[in-house]
Amino acid sequence: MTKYLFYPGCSMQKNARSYLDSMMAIRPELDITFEEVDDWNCCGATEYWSVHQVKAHALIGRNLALAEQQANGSNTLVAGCSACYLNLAKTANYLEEDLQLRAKIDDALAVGGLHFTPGSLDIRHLLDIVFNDVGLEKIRSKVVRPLTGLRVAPYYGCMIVRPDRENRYGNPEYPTALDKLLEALGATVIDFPQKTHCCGGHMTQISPEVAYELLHRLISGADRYNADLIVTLCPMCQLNLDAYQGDMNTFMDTDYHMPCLYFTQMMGLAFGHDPKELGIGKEFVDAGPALAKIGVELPEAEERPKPKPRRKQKQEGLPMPRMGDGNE
Amino acid sequence: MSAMLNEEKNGAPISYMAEVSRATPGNCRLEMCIQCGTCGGSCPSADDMDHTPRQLFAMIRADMRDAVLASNTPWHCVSCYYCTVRCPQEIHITDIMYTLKNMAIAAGQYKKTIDADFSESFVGYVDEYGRSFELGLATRMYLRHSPLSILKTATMGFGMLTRDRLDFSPQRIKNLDQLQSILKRAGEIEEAVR
Amino acid sequence: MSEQFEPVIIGFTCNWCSYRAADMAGTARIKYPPNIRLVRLMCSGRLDPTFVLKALSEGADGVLITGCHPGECHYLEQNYKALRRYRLLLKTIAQMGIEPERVKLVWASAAEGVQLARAITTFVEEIRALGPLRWPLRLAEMDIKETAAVEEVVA
Amino acid sequence: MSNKQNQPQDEKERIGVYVCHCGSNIAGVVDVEDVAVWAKEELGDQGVVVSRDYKFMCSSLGQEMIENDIKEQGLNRVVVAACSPHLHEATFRKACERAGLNPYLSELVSIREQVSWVHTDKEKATEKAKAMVAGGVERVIENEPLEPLRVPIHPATLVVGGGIAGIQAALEIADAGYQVYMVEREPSIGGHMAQFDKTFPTLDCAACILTPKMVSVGEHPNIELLTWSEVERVEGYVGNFSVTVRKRPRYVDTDLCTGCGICWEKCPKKVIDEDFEQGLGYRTAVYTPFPQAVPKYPVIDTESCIFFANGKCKACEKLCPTGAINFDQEEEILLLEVGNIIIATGFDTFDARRIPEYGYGRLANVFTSVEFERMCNAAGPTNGEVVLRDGVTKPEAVGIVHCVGSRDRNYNNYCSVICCMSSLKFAHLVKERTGAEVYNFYIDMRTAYKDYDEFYQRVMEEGVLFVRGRVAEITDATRNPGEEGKLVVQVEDTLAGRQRRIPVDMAILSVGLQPPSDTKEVAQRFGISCSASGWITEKHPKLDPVATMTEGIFIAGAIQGPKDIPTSVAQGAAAAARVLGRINKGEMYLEPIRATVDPEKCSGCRICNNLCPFGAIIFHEDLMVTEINHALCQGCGTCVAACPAGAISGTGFSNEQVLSQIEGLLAYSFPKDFELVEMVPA
Repeated sequence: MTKYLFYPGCSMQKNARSYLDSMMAIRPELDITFEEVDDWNCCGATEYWSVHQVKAHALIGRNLALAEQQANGSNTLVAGCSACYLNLAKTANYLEEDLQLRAKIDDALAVGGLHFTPGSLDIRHLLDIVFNDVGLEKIRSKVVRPLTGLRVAPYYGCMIVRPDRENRYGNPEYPTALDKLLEALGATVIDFPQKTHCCGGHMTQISPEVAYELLHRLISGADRYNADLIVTLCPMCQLNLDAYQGDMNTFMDTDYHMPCLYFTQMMGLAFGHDPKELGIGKEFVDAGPALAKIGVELPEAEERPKPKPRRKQKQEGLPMPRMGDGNE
Repeated sequence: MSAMLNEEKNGAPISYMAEVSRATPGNCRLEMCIQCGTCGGSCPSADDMDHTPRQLFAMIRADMRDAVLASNTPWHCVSCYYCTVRCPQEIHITDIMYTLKNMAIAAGQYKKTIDADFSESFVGYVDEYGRSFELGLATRMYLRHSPLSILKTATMGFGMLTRDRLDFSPQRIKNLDQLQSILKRAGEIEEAVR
Repeated sequence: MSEQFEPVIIGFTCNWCSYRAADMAGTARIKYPPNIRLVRLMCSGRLDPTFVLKALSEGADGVLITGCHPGECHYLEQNYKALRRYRLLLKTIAQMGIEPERVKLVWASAAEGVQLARAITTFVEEIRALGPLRWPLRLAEMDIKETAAVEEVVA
Repeated sequence: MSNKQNQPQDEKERIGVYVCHCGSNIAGVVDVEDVAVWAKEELGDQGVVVSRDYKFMCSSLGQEMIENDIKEQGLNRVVVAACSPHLHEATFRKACERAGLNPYLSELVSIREQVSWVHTDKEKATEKAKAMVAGGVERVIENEPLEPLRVPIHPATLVVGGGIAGIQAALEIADAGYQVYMVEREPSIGGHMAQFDKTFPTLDCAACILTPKMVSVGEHPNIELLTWSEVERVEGYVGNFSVTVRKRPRYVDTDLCTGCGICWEKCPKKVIDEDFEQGLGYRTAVYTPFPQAVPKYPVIDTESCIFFANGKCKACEKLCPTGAINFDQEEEILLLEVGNIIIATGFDTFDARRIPEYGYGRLANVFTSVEFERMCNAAGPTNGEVVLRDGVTKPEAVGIVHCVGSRDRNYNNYCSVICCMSSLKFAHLVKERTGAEVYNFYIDMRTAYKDYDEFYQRVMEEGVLFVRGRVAEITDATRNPGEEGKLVVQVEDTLAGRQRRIPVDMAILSVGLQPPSDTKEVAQRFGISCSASGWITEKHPKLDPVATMTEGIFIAGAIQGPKDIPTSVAQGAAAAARVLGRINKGEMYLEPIRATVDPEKCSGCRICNNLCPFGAIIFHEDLMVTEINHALCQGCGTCVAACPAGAISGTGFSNEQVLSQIEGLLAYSFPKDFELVEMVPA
């Protein structure tokens, strides 16, 4: 039973509650526990940087200091939200490399009777824990309801892989951790070209038409590869893809029904958990039809147009380059 | 960074580039730009920007301070960090965009726009409660900036509420005084630099 | 004469890299303070620690050791040996009551005239900040103390 | 004050000091007259009897001045304060020699490079010049009369690498009538040039100009060609290196083989040719990389050969008309004696898989520049047809991406020099063979060489389109019907200041050049060094680009840094000329800077024993003393510095010389400290 410090972040409290619930639900199978950082505050998302950068670092610094205090045994701080993860990691990183900044933040935190020692915490994203610490072998062994026949688009978004200073995902352009995880769950994983493209972030709030364009790229991309649903690991991405898909359709004059679930929910389903327990059903875009393919019954699931046959890629002709480790 | 220090030594006035460079935490390497356009090519919202990031850096070098602060480019940055990881000169482009937003706000530019207002309101809630408050934020945005789409928002907000994905009232952290005192001090330090 | 303290510094250079870097700095007319006097060795590996102690005891305020970048040694790997000796040397002089900052090791390839000039300039400033070493005087004083002590014992 | 034991007996020093004005180069900043006068007055006790300043010491008049003084005033030591020893040390040593004084009893003090050119304050500069002269005087007193080391030059030469640079070098030397050994790792010589189709800017066919040279290497009586072989070990020093070469078994008896080709026509095992054909084509298990290979003999690749896998087949053996196939062949170890070595091991290309946003390996129709070279080559996998990966479709739009892996701190932080021109060449070839729309995506267009920019102009006239911007990504993620089924090149057109998405059928990545992956080990093996970017370091970047810091080891071609064919050929010839000079002379002189152990003083502690990378230090178990082999010693002095007993002395840089120089440099620097010392009652 491995224990991790956990930073939920504002989103997972409410709009991404199902992410939190599903994560909690699968703890036993993964054989891990989480200890929430006591009295944590907002990480400032992308907004706080925009207004005051030093204050933003102080804001995050408080969370780091609190976590450090609480770190007995485990000094690994886990975040499920990509923005939270990036912000925590970014500040920890800059405090290590920029001594002037460190002095400023030490000063500020001291006023609150706090101190953070750069390097004292290992800040990681939930996917990193699941993929690298728990490992695929263990996950495979827990699968009771394989996601066989389900075509999923693995979607990483931005802030988990960029900037990846510790180089945890090998390569910020074409990560494969989530792909491999979903394969381990039995799903058919499409080679999703937009897997690390942007969901529009806060643009859905301040200039929707920009966001709709970005969302359209993702959803149409997933649809072109006949994905049944998009699997994500970030509350902001899920919110944009799910809650704004309707507005996007209206704006773009399209008619997509591309459900978007969290990877923890997919794991929960594969582990045989009840959809409700995993917070499934809170989506704007009904995941029912997709999940029906793996025999998961949701209330009021409607029919969905049969996916078109996927166009084949010619295999004869000149041989393709050997990939070797190039893609690792 | 080093370029900046030299100028300080000779007591020459700090160039605008050095100013931006200094205001950005870490070594942002702004002075290393070779104008290759990898940033502008990678940017998902480049189409909506007045200037590509590359152009903005050229303008910074040319000391076109006002034009830079007036540009909407930083405000269309979605913080996807594509430019930062792809830049062949390892320039911290996303961070520089944040710096430019800080400067624009400090200079009173962009006060009226939704972009800056959204950020500032968000920060306002965080300063006030220690947590973000989506419902409050969303409502405020639409009331202030697009009253016409208030209905659509309402339905969306309603959807969120029915799905139990939205709080009616903001969450408050316990030790709010501590956070606020820390932020107050940090704010003073930040001012002192300017 | 300016009021500010003008340190005198001995610089040891490698015939294949840093000495050529110094030549290059000259050819390119890159300026650096005149406080340093260079000694040419065939390799930083030739640097006998006593050379450094000699320099300090003859009144130098600082010593700058320069050699090829790791992996670029003309004699394959001797600069690593210089590096090891340098680390030991720092300990030794610290024990002798000399600030370790007064002895510094920098790498400069034959092409790095600019870098060498910059390193020299920085080092001169660092030593200026540390102030005069006056080791000859310190040594002399030590002598008196010792003789005094001896005399006491004798008495 | 200074230790006199080493100086010639029965004479006290009579030192001459000569301060050079170098026109105004020195005199402009240093008060040379003052320095000269001061040296006479202050350094009289050290034995300075003559001290003069003169406009140009290196002029014949200046040199005669020194010679006369040596003769008339009986000088036995000379100090010249002028420029860097790397420029005129030899000049003044010769002058001394002419006057009958041992050349090593002179010192050259660099008050130009180290004083007048780098300082501005006249007073301080003059003070420093004086200190340096004092240092020189103190040092010269400790100098010993020496004889230069004389080494004979073995007339044979080793050329490592059979690319165009190595070929050129080998032919120059062999044609001059001297023995050359050429070692090549691949089954054939020819290098990268053999893979190319056309060569810029003249567009003549690479094979047409290369193969004649390859053939003459193959049949040259003075060239012993060792392909499928690698250099294992190098011992010795300039003039007589002994080199160990490992010759891998071909499993083909080259005395019997006629190169008829039946074996590779009949071989049942086909594999993808990852090397010569860059994975685009196939070869058999027994093969020659290409038809014009030199030598013509094939090799059997044990990796893919059926017989080596399961002991069956032997089709080649059965069918060979001359019975040349020999599966029992074993590797040979050869020992070569050579006087000089030329390293021409060339380059590798950047692995495009490292930039996933360009999709190489994932997107079928993204090709590398070398793949494209093979595709264009009439003897290549598509017989010169420019087609998509499906092997049939001609592209209607092609994007050529410059600077792939070059000028990028994430990969190689230097310009690969050739890519702009080869990309222009590709543009021309695509136009010529498909008439497709061609886009060149570049950061800066670098066409700086004879007829290169003209070629750029020509390609523009041919209607090729140019977009100034580094490509951000190549993707199959299309956004509109216009992009359907195409590759989209996303880039900022930096001249238009707008992001553009350009649909193409084929993308060509102009991958940069980088040092072969094992260059560090190769450098170690030959006792030379690599720069930070991994290329081998030349002796002088401008004045000695084909020599290395190690005597007798020369470099030519891309291994010194990215370069094109003309420059590689020029360097091959240049390196050959340097070697031929040595060979003709038959012997050369080396600085007598060597370490010597005084067996009396040596305590046998063996501290020095593992310090020498050249294996010059031998320990005599019987006598329990260490000895240094002067033939192997390179004179770095590391052992001298290490010896706790002071038993090792280094000629030219002895402890006495260095310590005295330090004394001199400091003695006149600061009266303040002397006062301080004097304040202390003795």
